[in-house]
Amino acid sequence: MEAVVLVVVIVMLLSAVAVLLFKDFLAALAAMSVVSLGLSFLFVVVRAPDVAMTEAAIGAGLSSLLFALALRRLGLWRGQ
Amino acid sequence: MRRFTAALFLLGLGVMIAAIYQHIDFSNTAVNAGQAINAVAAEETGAANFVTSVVLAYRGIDTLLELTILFTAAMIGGMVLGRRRVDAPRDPDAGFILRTGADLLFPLLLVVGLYIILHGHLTPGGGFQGGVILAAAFFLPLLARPGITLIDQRVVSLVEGLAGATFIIIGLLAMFDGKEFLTPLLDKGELGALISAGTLPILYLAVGIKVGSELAGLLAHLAEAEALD
Amino acid sequence: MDILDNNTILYIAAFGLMLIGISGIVISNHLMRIIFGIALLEAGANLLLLLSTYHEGASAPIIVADNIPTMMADPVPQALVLTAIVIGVGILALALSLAIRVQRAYGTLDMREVRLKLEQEISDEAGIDMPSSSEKPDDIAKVPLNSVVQQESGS
Amino acid sequence: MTISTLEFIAIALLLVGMGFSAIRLFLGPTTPDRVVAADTLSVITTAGLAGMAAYFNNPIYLDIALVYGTLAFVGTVAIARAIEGNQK
Repeated sequence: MEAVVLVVVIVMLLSAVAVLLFKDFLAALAAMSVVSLGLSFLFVVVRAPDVAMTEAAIGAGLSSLLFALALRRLGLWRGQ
Repeated sequence: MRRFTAALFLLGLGVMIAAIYQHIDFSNTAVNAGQAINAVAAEETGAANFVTSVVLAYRGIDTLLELTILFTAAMIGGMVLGRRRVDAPRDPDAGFILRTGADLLFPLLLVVGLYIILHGHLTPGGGFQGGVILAAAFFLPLLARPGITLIDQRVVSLVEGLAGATFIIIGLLAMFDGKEFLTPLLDKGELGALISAGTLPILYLAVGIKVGSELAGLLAHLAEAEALD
Repeated sequence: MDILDNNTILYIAAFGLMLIGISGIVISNHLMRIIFGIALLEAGANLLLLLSTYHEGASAPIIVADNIPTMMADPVPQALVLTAIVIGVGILALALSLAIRVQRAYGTLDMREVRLKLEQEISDEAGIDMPSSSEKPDDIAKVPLNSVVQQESGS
Repeated sequence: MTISTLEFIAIALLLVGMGFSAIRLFLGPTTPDRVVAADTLSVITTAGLAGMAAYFNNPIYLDIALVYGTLAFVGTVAIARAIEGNQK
Protein backbone atom coordinates (compact mmCIF):
# COMPACT_ATOMS: atom_id res chain seq x y z
CA MET A 1 0.00 0.00 0.00
CA GLU A 2 2.73 2.43 0.93
CA ALA A 3 4.65 1.61 -2.24
CA VAL A 4 1.59 2.40 -4.38
CA VAL A 5 1.02 5.72 -2.61
CA LEU A 6 4.72 6.55 -2.89
CA VAL A 7 4.81 5.94 -6.65
CA VAL A 8 1.63 7.97 -7.21
CA VAL A 9 2.95 10.86 -5.12
CA ILE A 10 6.29 10.87 -6.94
CA VAL A 11 4.62 10.90 -10.37
CA MET A 12 2.24 13.63 -9.20
CA LEU A 13 4.91 15.92 -7.79
CA LEU A 14 7.18 15.45 -10.82
CA SER A 15 4.37 16.35 -13.18
CA ALA A 16 3.51 19.35 -10.98
CA VAL A 17 7.07 20.55 -11.55
CA ALA A 18 6.70 19.74 -15.23
CA VAL A 19 3.62 21.99 -15.44
CA LEU A 20 5.86 24.94 -14.66
CA LEU A 21 8.79 23.80 -16.83
CA PHE A 22 7.17 22.74 -20.12
CA LYS A 23 7.50 25.37 -22.80
CA ASP A 24 4.37 24.31 -24.64
CA PHE A 25 1.20 25.13 -22.78
CA LEU A 26 -0.81 22.18 -24.06
CA ALA A 27 1.87 19.82 -22.74
CA ALA A 28 1.64 21.68 -19.42
CA LEU A 29 -2.11 21.12 -19.52
CA ALA A 30 -1.57 17.36 -20.03
CA ALA A 31 0.75 17.36 -17.01
CA MET A 32 -1.89 19.29 -15.05
CA SER A 33 -4.45 16.59 -15.77
CA VAL A 34 -1.93 14.00 -14.51
CA VAL A 35 -1.64 16.02 -11.28
CA SER A 36 -5.39 16.00 -10.74
CA LEU A 37 -5.48 12.28 -11.52
CA GLY A 38 -2.92 11.49 -8.83
CA LEU A 39 -4.78 13.80 -6.46
CA SER A 40 -8.02 11.93 -7.11
CA PHE A 41 -6.25 8.65 -6.28
CA LEU A 42 -4.93 10.15 -3.03
CA PHE A 43 -8.44 11.31 -2.10
CA VAL A 44 -9.56 7.69 -2.44
CA VAL A 45 -6.67 6.64 -0.20
CA VAL A 46 -7.79 9.04 2.55
CA ARG A 47 -11.36 7.62 2.29
CA ALA A 48 -13.04 10.62 0.75
CA PRO A 49 -14.95 9.16 -2.22
CA ASP A 50 -17.15 12.22 -2.69
CA VAL A 51 -14.18 14.52 -2.98
CA ALA A 52 -12.38 12.05 -5.24
CA MET A 53 -15.34 12.02 -7.59
CA THR A 54 -15.52 15.81 -7.63
CA GLU A 55 -11.83 16.04 -8.40
CA ALA A 56 -12.20 13.41 -11.13
CA ALA A 57 -15.10 15.24 -12.75
CA ILE A 58 -13.66 18.73 -12.44
CA GLY A 59 -9.91 18.14 -12.64
CA ALA A 60 -9.97 15.62 -15.46
CA GLY A 61 -12.93 16.83 -17.45
CA LEU A 62 -13.98 20.39 -16.88
CA SER A 63 -10.75 22.24 -16.18
CA SER A 64 -9.06 20.49 -19.12
CA LEU A 65 -11.95 21.67 -21.27
CA LEU A 66 -11.71 25.22 -19.93
CA PHE A 67 -7.94 25.43 -20.29
CA ALA A 68 -7.94 23.88 -23.77
CA LEU A 69 -10.63 26.28 -25.00
CA ALA A 70 -8.87 29.27 -23.48
CA LEU A 71 -5.48 28.28 -24.92
CA ARG A 72 -7.09 27.88 -28.33
CA ARG A 73 -8.64 31.34 -28.04
CA LEU A 74 -5.38 32.85 -26.82
CA GLY A 75 -3.46 31.50 -29.79
CA LEU A 76 -1.11 29.50 -27.58
CA TRP A 77 -2.00 26.16 -29.11
CA ARG A 78 0.87 25.89 -31.56
CA GLY A 79 3.24 23.05 -30.70
CA GLN A 80 6.95 23.50 -30.33
CA MET B 1 18.26 39.88 -8.82
CA ARG B 2 14.57 39.13 -8.92
CA ARG B 3 15.25 35.45 -9.50
CA PHE B 4 17.52 35.40 -6.47
CA THR B 5 14.98 37.00 -4.16
CA ALA B 6 12.31 34.62 -5.38
CA ALA B 7 14.55 31.66 -4.61
CA LEU B 8 15.27 33.07 -1.16
CA PHE B 9 11.56 33.55 -0.51
CA LEU B 10 10.83 29.97 -1.54
CA LEU B 11 13.60 28.65 0.69
CA GLY B 12 12.13 30.54 3.63
CA LEU B 13 8.68 29.26 2.82
CA GLY B 14 9.94 25.68 2.69
CA VAL B 15 11.65 26.03 6.05
CA MET B 16 8.51 27.55 7.52
CA ILE B 17 6.35 24.69 6.24
CA ALA B 18 8.80 22.16 7.63
CA ALA B 19 8.65 23.89 11.00
CA ILE B 20 4.85 23.86 10.93
CA TYR B 21 4.83 20.19 10.07
CA GLN B 22 7.21 19.40 12.92
CA HIS B 23 5.15 21.13 15.55
CA ILE B 24 1.53 20.49 14.75
CA ASP B 25 0.18 17.02 15.32
CA PHE B 26 -2.44 17.20 12.61
CA SER B 27 -4.01 13.79 12.38
CA ASN B 28 -4.35 13.24 16.11
CA THR B 29 -6.41 16.30 16.90
CA ALA B 30 -9.75 15.44 18.44
CA VAL B 31 -12.56 16.57 16.17
CA ASN B 32 -15.88 16.12 17.88
CA ALA B 33 -18.25 17.61 15.33
CA GLY B 34 -17.57 14.92 12.75
CA GLN B 35 -18.06 12.03 15.16
CA ALA B 36 -21.25 13.59 16.50
CA ILE B 37 -22.60 14.01 12.97
CA ASN B 38 -21.66 10.44 12.11
CA ALA B 39 -23.60 9.23 15.14
CA VAL B 40 -26.88 11.02 14.47
CA ALA B 41 -26.97 11.79 10.73
CA ALA B 42 -28.49 8.48 9.62
CA GLU B 43 -31.49 8.94 11.88
CA GLU B 44 -31.94 12.68 11.47
CA THR B 45 -31.74 12.99 7.70
CA GLY B 46 -32.18 9.46 6.40
CA ALA B 47 -29.31 9.76 3.91
CA ALA B 48 -26.76 6.97 3.73
CA ASN B 49 -24.08 9.39 2.50
CA PHE B 50 -23.15 11.62 5.41
CA VAL B 51 -21.33 14.12 3.21
CA THR B 52 -24.64 14.75 1.48
CA SER B 53 -26.39 15.36 4.78
CA VAL B 54 -23.68 17.83 5.78
CA VAL B 55 -23.79 19.61 2.42
CA LEU B 56 -27.57 19.88 2.13
CA ALA B 57 -29.06 19.56 5.61
CA TYR B 58 -26.61 20.73 8.25
CA ARG B 59 -24.85 23.34 6.15
CA GLY B 60 -27.43 23.94 3.43
CA ILE B 61 -27.07 27.71 3.44
CA ASP B 62 -23.37 27.34 2.63
CA THR B 63 -24.36 25.42 -0.47
CA LEU B 64 -26.75 28.20 -1.43
CA LEU B 65 -23.98 30.77 -1.09
CA GLU B 66 -21.64 28.55 -3.07
CA LEU B 67 -24.18 28.41 -5.88
CA THR B 68 -24.35 32.19 -5.72
CA ILE B 69 -20.57 32.46 -6.06
CA LEU B 70 -20.55 30.08 -9.02
CA PHE B 71 -23.38 32.02 -10.65
CA THR B 72 -21.54 35.32 -10.17
CA ALA B 73 -18.32 33.89 -11.62
CA ALA B 74 -20.12 32.49 -14.66
CA MET B 75 -22.02 35.74 -15.22
CA ILE B 76 -18.92 37.93 -14.97
CA GLY B 77 -17.04 35.53 -17.24
CA GLY B 78 -19.74 35.90 -19.87
CA MET B 79 -19.76 39.68 -19.46
CA VAL B 80 -15.97 39.94 -19.77
CA LEU B 81 -15.85 37.78 -22.87
CA GLY B 82 -18.45 39.91 -24.60
CA ARG B 83 -20.37 39.28 -27.80
CA ARG B 84 -19.03 37.52 -30.85
CA ARG B 85 -18.40 39.37 -34.09
CA VAL B 86 -20.59 38.11 -36.90
CA ASP B 87 -17.79 37.63 -39.42
CA ALA B 88 -15.40 35.88 -37.03
CA PRO B 89 -14.12 32.58 -38.49
CA ARG B 90 -15.11 29.30 -36.89
CA ASP B 91 -13.09 26.16 -36.40
CA PRO B 92 -13.82 23.44 -38.97
CA ASP B 93 -15.76 20.33 -38.04
CA ALA B 94 -13.92 17.48 -36.41
CA GLY B 95 -13.13 14.21 -38.17
CA PHE B 96 -15.53 11.34 -38.67
CA ILE B 97 -14.45 9.42 -35.58
CA LEU B 98 -14.99 12.27 -33.15
CA ARG B 99 -18.34 13.22 -34.71
CA THR B 100 -19.66 9.64 -34.42
CA GLY B 101 -18.16 9.26 -30.96
CA ALA B 102 -19.80 12.45 -29.75
CA ASP B 103 -23.19 11.32 -31.08
CA LEU B 104 -22.80 7.97 -29.36
CA LEU B 105 -21.51 9.39 -26.10
CA PHE B 106 -24.18 12.08 -25.67
CA PRO B 107 -27.01 9.86 -24.30
CA LEU B 108 -24.51 7.81 -22.30
CA LEU B 109 -23.13 10.90 -20.54
CA LEU B 110 -26.70 12.12 -19.93
CA VAL B 111 -27.61 8.83 -18.22
CA VAL B 112 -24.41 8.79 -16.15
CA GLY B 113 -24.99 12.38 -15.04
CA LEU B 114 -28.58 11.74 -13.98
CA TYR B 115 -27.54 8.54 -12.20
CA ILE B 116 -24.86 10.38 -10.26
CA ILE B 117 -27.28 13.16 -9.30
CA LEU B 118 -30.17 10.92 -8.27
CA HIS B 119 -28.00 8.56 -6.21
CA GLY B 120 -26.30 11.44 -4.42
CA HIS B 121 -27.72 10.46 -1.03
CA LEU B 122 -26.74 6.79 -1.35
CA THR B 123 -23.37 6.63 -3.13
CA PRO B 124 -20.63 9.21 -3.64
CA GLY B 125 -21.62 11.90 -6.05
CA GLY B 126 -24.44 14.37 -6.18
CA GLY B 127 -25.46 17.60 -7.76
CA PHE B 128 -22.05 19.13 -8.36
CA GLN B 129 -20.41 16.10 -9.94
CA GLY B 130 -23.48 15.14 -11.94
CA GLY B 131 -23.93 18.73 -13.05
CA VAL B 132 -20.38 18.78 -14.38
CA ILE B 133 -21.07 15.58 -16.33
CA LEU B 134 -24.27 17.07 -17.76
CA ALA B 135 -22.38 20.18 -18.86
CA ALA B 136 -19.73 18.01 -20.53
CA ALA B 137 -22.50 16.01 -22.24
CA PHE B 138 -24.05 19.12 -23.73
CA PHE B 139 -20.68 20.56 -24.72
CA LEU B 140 -19.26 17.49 -26.47
CA PRO B 141 -21.43 17.84 -29.65
CA LEU B 142 -20.36 21.49 -29.81
CA LEU B 143 -16.74 20.34 -29.70
CA ALA B 144 -17.33 18.00 -32.63
CA ARG B 145 -19.28 20.47 -34.76
CA PRO B 146 -18.43 24.06 -33.76
CA GLY B 147 -21.04 25.54 -36.12
CA ILE B 148 -24.24 24.25 -34.52
CA THR B 149 -26.14 26.12 -31.82
CA LEU B 150 -27.08 23.46 -29.31
CA ILE B 151 -26.92 25.70 -26.26
CA ASP B 152 -29.26 28.68 -26.38
CA GLN B 153 -28.24 31.20 -23.75
CA ARG B 154 -31.82 32.28 -23.01
CA VAL B 155 -32.97 28.71 -22.38
CA VAL B 156 -29.89 28.14 -20.23
CA SER B 157 -30.60 31.14 -18.02
CA LEU B 158 -34.28 30.21 -17.75
CA VAL B 159 -33.51 26.64 -16.62
CA GLU B 160 -30.86 27.93 -14.24
CA GLY B 161 -33.21 30.45 -12.66
CA LEU B 162 -35.95 27.85 -12.24
CA ALA B 163 -33.56 25.41 -10.56
CA GLY B 164 -32.24 28.07 -8.18
CA ALA B 165 -35.79 29.15 -7.34
CA THR B 166 -36.71 25.52 -6.57
CA PHE B 167 -33.83 25.28 -4.12
CA ILE B 168 -34.89 28.43 -2.28
CA ILE B 169 -38.61 27.55 -2.30
CA ILE B 170 -37.93 24.15 -0.73
CA GLY B 171 -35.88 25.95 1.90
CA LEU B 172 -38.69 28.43 2.54
CA LEU B 173 -41.32 25.69 2.84
CA ALA B 174 -39.51 24.46 5.94
CA MET B 175 -39.76 27.96 7.38
CA PHE B 176 -43.53 28.05 6.78
CA ASP B 177 -43.65 24.81 8.72
CA GLY B 178 -42.08 26.53 11.69
CA LYS B 179 -38.63 24.98 11.31
CA GLU B 180 -35.32 26.45 10.27
CA PHE B 181 -34.35 27.27 6.69
CA LEU B 182 -33.64 24.17 4.57
CA THR B 183 -34.69 21.62 7.17
CA PRO B 184 -35.42 18.33 5.36
CA LEU B 185 -39.14 17.74 5.03
CA LEU B 186 -41.24 14.75 3.93
CA ASP B 187 -40.86 11.16 5.03
CA LYS B 188 -37.36 9.90 5.85
CA GLY B 189 -38.06 6.52 4.32
CA GLU B 190 -35.94 3.44 4.58
CA LEU B 191 -32.18 3.96 4.84
CA GLY B 192 -30.55 3.01 1.56
CA ALA B 193 -33.67 3.07 -0.63
CA LEU B 194 -33.71 5.29 -3.72
CA ILE B 195 -36.77 7.26 -2.53
CA SER B 196 -35.67 8.22 0.94
CA ALA B 197 -34.10 11.09 2.86
CA GLY B 198 -37.06 13.40 2.34
CA THR B 199 -36.32 16.47 0.23
CA LEU B 200 -32.57 15.92 -0.10
CA PRO B 201 -32.72 14.22 -3.54
CA ILE B 202 -34.95 17.00 -4.89
CA LEU B 203 -32.52 19.61 -3.59
CA TYR B 204 -29.61 17.78 -5.19
CA LEU B 205 -31.52 17.55 -8.48
CA ALA B 206 -32.02 21.33 -8.39
CA VAL B 207 -28.33 21.85 -7.61
CA GLY B 208 -27.31 19.51 -10.42
CA ILE B 209 -29.45 21.20 -13.05
CA LYS B 210 -28.32 24.65 -11.92
CA VAL B 211 -24.61 23.78 -11.95
CA GLY B 212 -24.93 21.93 -15.24
CA SER B 213 -26.70 24.76 -17.06
CA GLU B 214 -24.35 27.37 -15.61
CA LEU B 215 -21.20 25.54 -16.67
CA ALA B 216 -22.66 24.66 -20.09
CA GLY B 217 -23.47 28.33 -20.67
CA LEU B 218 -19.97 29.35 -19.60
CA LEU B 219 -18.34 26.76 -21.87
CA ALA B 220 -20.50 27.90 -24.78
CA HIS B 221 -19.43 31.51 -24.11
CA LEU B 222 -15.76 30.51 -24.11
CA ALA B 223 -16.19 28.50 -27.31
CA GLU B 224 -17.97 31.41 -28.97
CA ALA B 225 -15.10 33.81 -28.31
CA GLU B 226 -13.05 34.52 -31.39
CA ALA B 227 -9.85 32.60 -31.85
CA LEU B 228 -6.55 34.34 -32.42
CA ASP B 229 -4.67 32.80 -35.29
CA MET C 1 10.07 1.99 5.53
CA ASP C 2 10.23 3.44 8.96
CA ILE C 3 10.37 7.13 8.26
CA LEU C 4 8.20 7.06 5.18
CA ASP C 5 4.91 5.84 6.55
CA ASN C 6 1.63 6.55 4.82
CA ASN C 7 0.88 9.79 6.65
CA THR C 8 4.28 11.33 5.98
CA ILE C 9 4.06 10.62 2.26
CA LEU C 10 0.64 12.25 2.08
CA TYR C 11 1.82 15.31 3.98
CA ILE C 12 4.83 15.60 1.68
CA ALA C 13 2.45 15.49 -1.29
CA ALA C 14 0.22 18.25 0.11
CA PHE C 15 3.03 20.58 1.16
CA GLY C 16 4.97 19.85 -2.03
CA LEU C 17 1.99 20.80 -4.21
CA MET C 18 1.51 24.02 -2.26
CA LEU C 19 5.20 24.90 -2.52
CA ILE C 20 5.32 24.21 -6.26
CA GLY C 21 2.18 26.26 -6.79
CA ILE C 22 3.53 29.24 -4.86
CA SER C 23 6.84 29.07 -6.71
CA GLY C 24 4.93 29.06 -9.99
CA ILE C 25 3.05 32.19 -8.94
CA VAL C 26 6.17 33.97 -7.67
CA ILE C 27 8.76 33.10 -10.30
CA SER C 28 6.95 33.03 -13.62
CA ASN C 29 6.07 36.05 -15.66
CA HIS C 30 3.54 34.54 -18.00
CA LEU C 31 -0.10 34.94 -16.95
CA MET C 32 -1.10 31.41 -18.01
CA ARG C 33 1.62 29.91 -15.86
CA ILE C 34 0.46 32.00 -12.91
CA ILE C 35 -3.03 30.55 -13.39
CA PHE C 36 -1.55 27.05 -13.48
CA GLY C 37 0.25 27.87 -10.23
CA ILE C 38 -3.00 28.98 -8.61
CA ALA C 39 -4.63 25.68 -9.60
CA LEU C 40 -1.73 23.69 -8.12
CA LEU C 41 -1.78 25.68 -4.88
CA GLU C 42 -5.50 25.11 -4.53
CA ALA C 43 -5.07 21.36 -5.06
CA GLY C 44 -2.43 21.16 -2.34
CA ALA C 45 -4.54 23.16 0.09
CA ASN C 46 -7.50 20.85 -0.50
CA LEU C 47 -5.39 17.77 0.21
CA LEU C 48 -4.01 19.34 3.39
CA LEU C 49 -7.51 20.20 4.61
CA LEU C 50 -8.61 16.60 4.15
CA LEU C 51 -5.49 15.21 5.80
CA SER C 52 -6.09 17.26 8.94
CA THR C 53 -8.75 14.81 10.14
CA TYR C 54 -7.56 11.64 8.45
CA HIS C 55 -7.22 8.60 10.68
CA GLU C 56 -5.68 5.40 9.45
CA GLY C 57 -8.27 2.63 9.35
CA ALA C 58 -11.37 4.81 9.22
CA SER C 59 -13.85 3.94 6.50
CA ALA C 60 -15.68 6.26 4.12
CA PRO C 61 -18.64 8.14 5.67
CA ILE C 62 -21.20 6.20 3.66
CA ILE C 63 -23.31 3.35 4.94
CA VAL C 64 -23.49 0.43 2.52
CA ALA C 65 -26.12 -2.28 3.03
CA ASP C 66 -26.60 -1.86 6.80
CA ASN C 67 -23.19 -2.91 8.03
CA ILE C 68 -22.22 0.10 10.09
CA PRO C 69 -18.43 0.42 10.37
CA THR C 70 -16.86 1.06 13.74
CA MET C 71 -15.04 4.21 12.71
CA MET C 72 -15.86 6.62 9.92
CA ALA C 73 -13.93 9.49 8.41
CA ASP C 74 -14.99 13.01 9.32
CA PRO C 75 -17.61 14.28 6.83
CA VAL C 76 -17.22 18.00 7.64
CA PRO C 77 -13.84 18.64 5.92
CA GLN C 78 -14.99 16.52 3.01
CA ALA C 79 -18.01 18.75 2.51
CA LEU C 80 -15.79 21.83 2.81
CA VAL C 81 -13.31 20.54 0.23
CA LEU C 82 -16.16 19.60 -2.11
CA THR C 83 -17.34 23.20 -1.91
CA ALA C 84 -13.80 24.50 -2.38
CA ILE C 85 -13.19 22.46 -5.53
CA VAL C 86 -16.41 23.65 -7.16
CA ILE C 87 -15.68 27.28 -6.29
CA GLY C 88 -12.14 26.76 -7.59
CA VAL C 89 -13.42 25.92 -11.05
CA GLY C 90 -15.51 29.10 -11.01
CA ILE C 91 -12.42 31.11 -10.14
CA LEU C 92 -10.49 29.32 -12.88
CA ALA C 93 -13.09 30.18 -15.49
CA LEU C 94 -13.14 33.81 -14.41
CA ALA C 95 -9.33 34.02 -14.50
CA LEU C 96 -9.22 32.52 -17.98
CA SER C 97 -11.83 34.98 -19.27
CA LEU C 98 -9.81 37.83 -17.80
CA ALA C 99 -6.66 36.45 -19.45
CA ILE C 100 -8.42 36.43 -22.82
CA ARG C 101 -9.45 40.03 -22.18
CA VAL C 102 -5.87 41.05 -21.29
CA GLN C 103 -4.63 39.39 -24.46
CA ARG C 104 -7.14 41.37 -26.51
CA ALA C 105 -6.33 44.66 -24.82
CA TYR C 106 -2.53 44.50 -24.70
CA GLY C 107 -1.59 41.85 -27.24
CA THR C 108 0.60 39.94 -24.82
CA LEU C 109 0.37 37.87 -21.67
CA ASP C 110 3.85 38.56 -20.34
CA MET C 111 3.22 40.44 -17.12
CA ARG C 112 6.34 42.64 -17.41
CA GLU C 113 5.22 43.97 -20.79
CA VAL C 114 1.63 44.35 -19.62
CA ARG C 115 2.84 46.37 -16.63
CA LEU C 116 4.99 48.61 -18.81
CA LYS C 117 2.15 49.21 -21.28
CA LEU C 118 -0.21 49.95 -18.40
CA GLU C 119 2.18 52.55 -16.98
CA GLN C 120 2.63 54.05 -20.44
CA GLU C 121 -1.12 54.30 -20.84
CA ILE C 122 -1.60 55.95 -17.47
CA SER C 123 1.14 58.50 -18.01
CA ASP C 124 -0.18 59.27 -21.51
CA GLU C 125 -3.59 59.95 -20.06
CA ALA C 126 -2.10 62.20 -17.42
CA GLY C 127 0.12 63.96 -19.94
CA ILE C 128 3.37 63.41 -18.09
CA ASP C 129 6.55 61.54 -18.89
CA MET C 130 6.63 57.93 -17.93
CA PRO C 131 8.42 57.57 -14.61
CA SER C 132 11.49 55.41 -15.08
CA SER C 133 11.95 53.05 -12.23
CA SER C 134 15.43 52.44 -10.93
CA GLU C 135 14.49 48.86 -10.12
CA LYS C 136 13.63 48.05 -13.70
CA PRO C 137 14.84 44.54 -14.55
CA ASP C 138 17.78 44.44 -16.92
CA ASP C 139 16.38 41.96 -19.40
CA ILE C 140 13.29 44.04 -20.13
CA ALA C 141 15.39 46.59 -21.98
CA LYS C 142 16.15 44.06 -24.72
CA VAL C 143 12.48 43.51 -25.52
CA PRO C 144 11.18 46.17 -27.91
CA LEU C 145 8.03 47.65 -26.52
CA ASN C 146 5.84 47.46 -29.59
CA SER C 147 6.54 43.87 -30.51
CA VAL C 148 3.75 41.42 -29.82
CA VAL C 149 5.36 38.34 -28.37
CA GLN C 150 3.00 35.45 -28.87
CA GLN C 151 5.13 32.58 -27.70
CA GLU C 152 6.86 33.81 -24.63
CA SER C 153 8.13 31.05 -22.42
CA GLY C 154 7.15 31.40 -18.84
CA SER C 155 10.07 31.51 -16.49
CA MET D 1 -5.47 -7.55 5.15
CA THR D 2 -3.03 -9.67 3.20
CA ILE D 3 -2.36 -9.47 -0.49
CA SER D 4 -2.33 -12.65 -2.54
CA THR D 5 0.26 -13.33 -5.23
CA LEU D 6 -2.13 -12.58 -8.06
CA GLU D 7 -3.05 -9.22 -6.57
CA PHE D 8 0.61 -8.44 -6.04
CA ILE D 9 1.34 -9.14 -9.71
CA ALA D 10 -1.57 -6.92 -10.78
CA ILE D 11 -0.39 -4.04 -8.60
CA ALA D 12 3.19 -4.40 -9.82
CA LEU D 13 2.10 -4.40 -13.46
CA LEU D 14 -0.02 -1.29 -12.94
CA LEU D 15 2.88 0.50 -11.25
CA VAL D 16 5.32 -0.46 -14.02
CA GLY D 17 2.87 0.78 -16.65
CA MET D 18 2.46 3.99 -14.72
CA GLY D 19 6.23 4.45 -14.59
CA PHE D 20 6.70 3.94 -18.33
CA SER D 21 3.86 6.35 -19.20
CA ALA D 22 5.28 8.91 -16.79
CA ILE D 23 8.69 8.62 -18.49
CA ARG D 24 7.04 9.26 -21.86
CA LEU D 25 5.18 12.21 -20.33
CA PHE D 26 8.37 13.82 -19.03
CA LEU D 27 10.71 13.03 -21.94
CA GLY D 28 8.31 12.95 -24.88
CA PRO D 29 9.76 15.22 -27.53
CA THR D 30 6.49 16.49 -29.00
CA THR D 31 3.23 17.64 -27.44
CA PRO D 32 1.05 14.84 -28.92
CA ASP D 33 3.39 12.29 -27.29
CA ARG D 34 2.79 13.91 -23.93
CA VAL D 35 -0.98 14.11 -24.37
CA VAL D 36 -1.15 10.43 -25.32
CA ALA D 37 0.99 9.57 -22.29
CA ALA D 38 -1.38 11.51 -20.03
CA ASP D 39 -4.35 9.69 -21.54
CA THR D 40 -2.65 6.32 -20.94
CA LEU D 41 -1.99 7.34 -17.35
CA SER D 42 -5.67 8.18 -16.89
CA VAL D 43 -6.66 4.72 -18.17
CA ILE D 44 -4.16 3.09 -15.81
CA THR D 45 -5.51 5.13 -12.92
CA THR D 46 -9.07 4.08 -13.76
CA ALA D 47 -7.94 0.46 -13.44
CA GLY D 48 -6.18 1.38 -10.21
CA LEU D 49 -9.36 2.93 -8.79
CA ALA D 50 -11.27 -0.26 -9.57
CA GLY D 51 -8.49 -2.15 -7.81
CA MET D 52 -8.84 0.10 -4.78
CA ALA D 53 -12.56 -0.76 -4.67
CA ALA D 54 -11.57 -4.42 -4.48
CA TYR D 55 -8.92 -3.70 -1.85
CA PHE D 56 -11.31 -1.78 0.40
CA ASN D 57 -14.04 -4.37 -0.29
CA ASN D 58 -16.52 -1.59 -0.92
CA PRO D 59 -18.49 -1.13 -4.17
CA ILE D 60 -19.03 2.62 -3.79
CA TYR D 61 -15.55 3.36 -5.08
CA LEU D 62 -16.48 1.93 -8.48
CA ASP D 63 -18.57 5.03 -9.24
CA ILE D 64 -15.42 7.13 -9.16
CA ALA D 65 -13.81 4.89 -11.78
CA LEU D 66 -16.95 5.27 -13.92
CA VAL D 67 -16.91 9.06 -13.76
CA TYR D 68 -13.18 9.17 -14.34
CA GLY D 69 -13.38 6.88 -17.36
CA THR D 70 -16.06 8.95 -19.06
CA LEU D 71 -14.70 12.41 -18.34
CA ALA D 72 -11.00 11.80 -18.97
CA PHE D 73 -12.02 11.03 -22.56
CA VAL D 74 -13.76 14.40 -22.86
CA GLY D 75 -10.71 16.24 -21.52
CA THR D 76 -8.34 14.47 -23.88
CA VAL D 77 -10.61 15.20 -26.84
CA ALA D 78 -10.62 18.89 -25.89
CA ILE D 79 -6.80 18.99 -25.80
CA ALA D 80 -6.65 17.14 -29.12
CA ARG D 81 -9.03 19.66 -30.71
CA ALA D 82 -6.87 22.49 -29.41
CA ILE D 83 -3.72 20.92 -30.87
CA GLU D 84 -5.50 20.57 -34.18
CA GLY D 85 -6.15 24.31 -34.20
CA ASN D 86 -7.79 25.61 -37.32
CA GLN D 87 -6.02 23.34 -39.75
CA LYS D 88 -8.01 20.69 -41.53
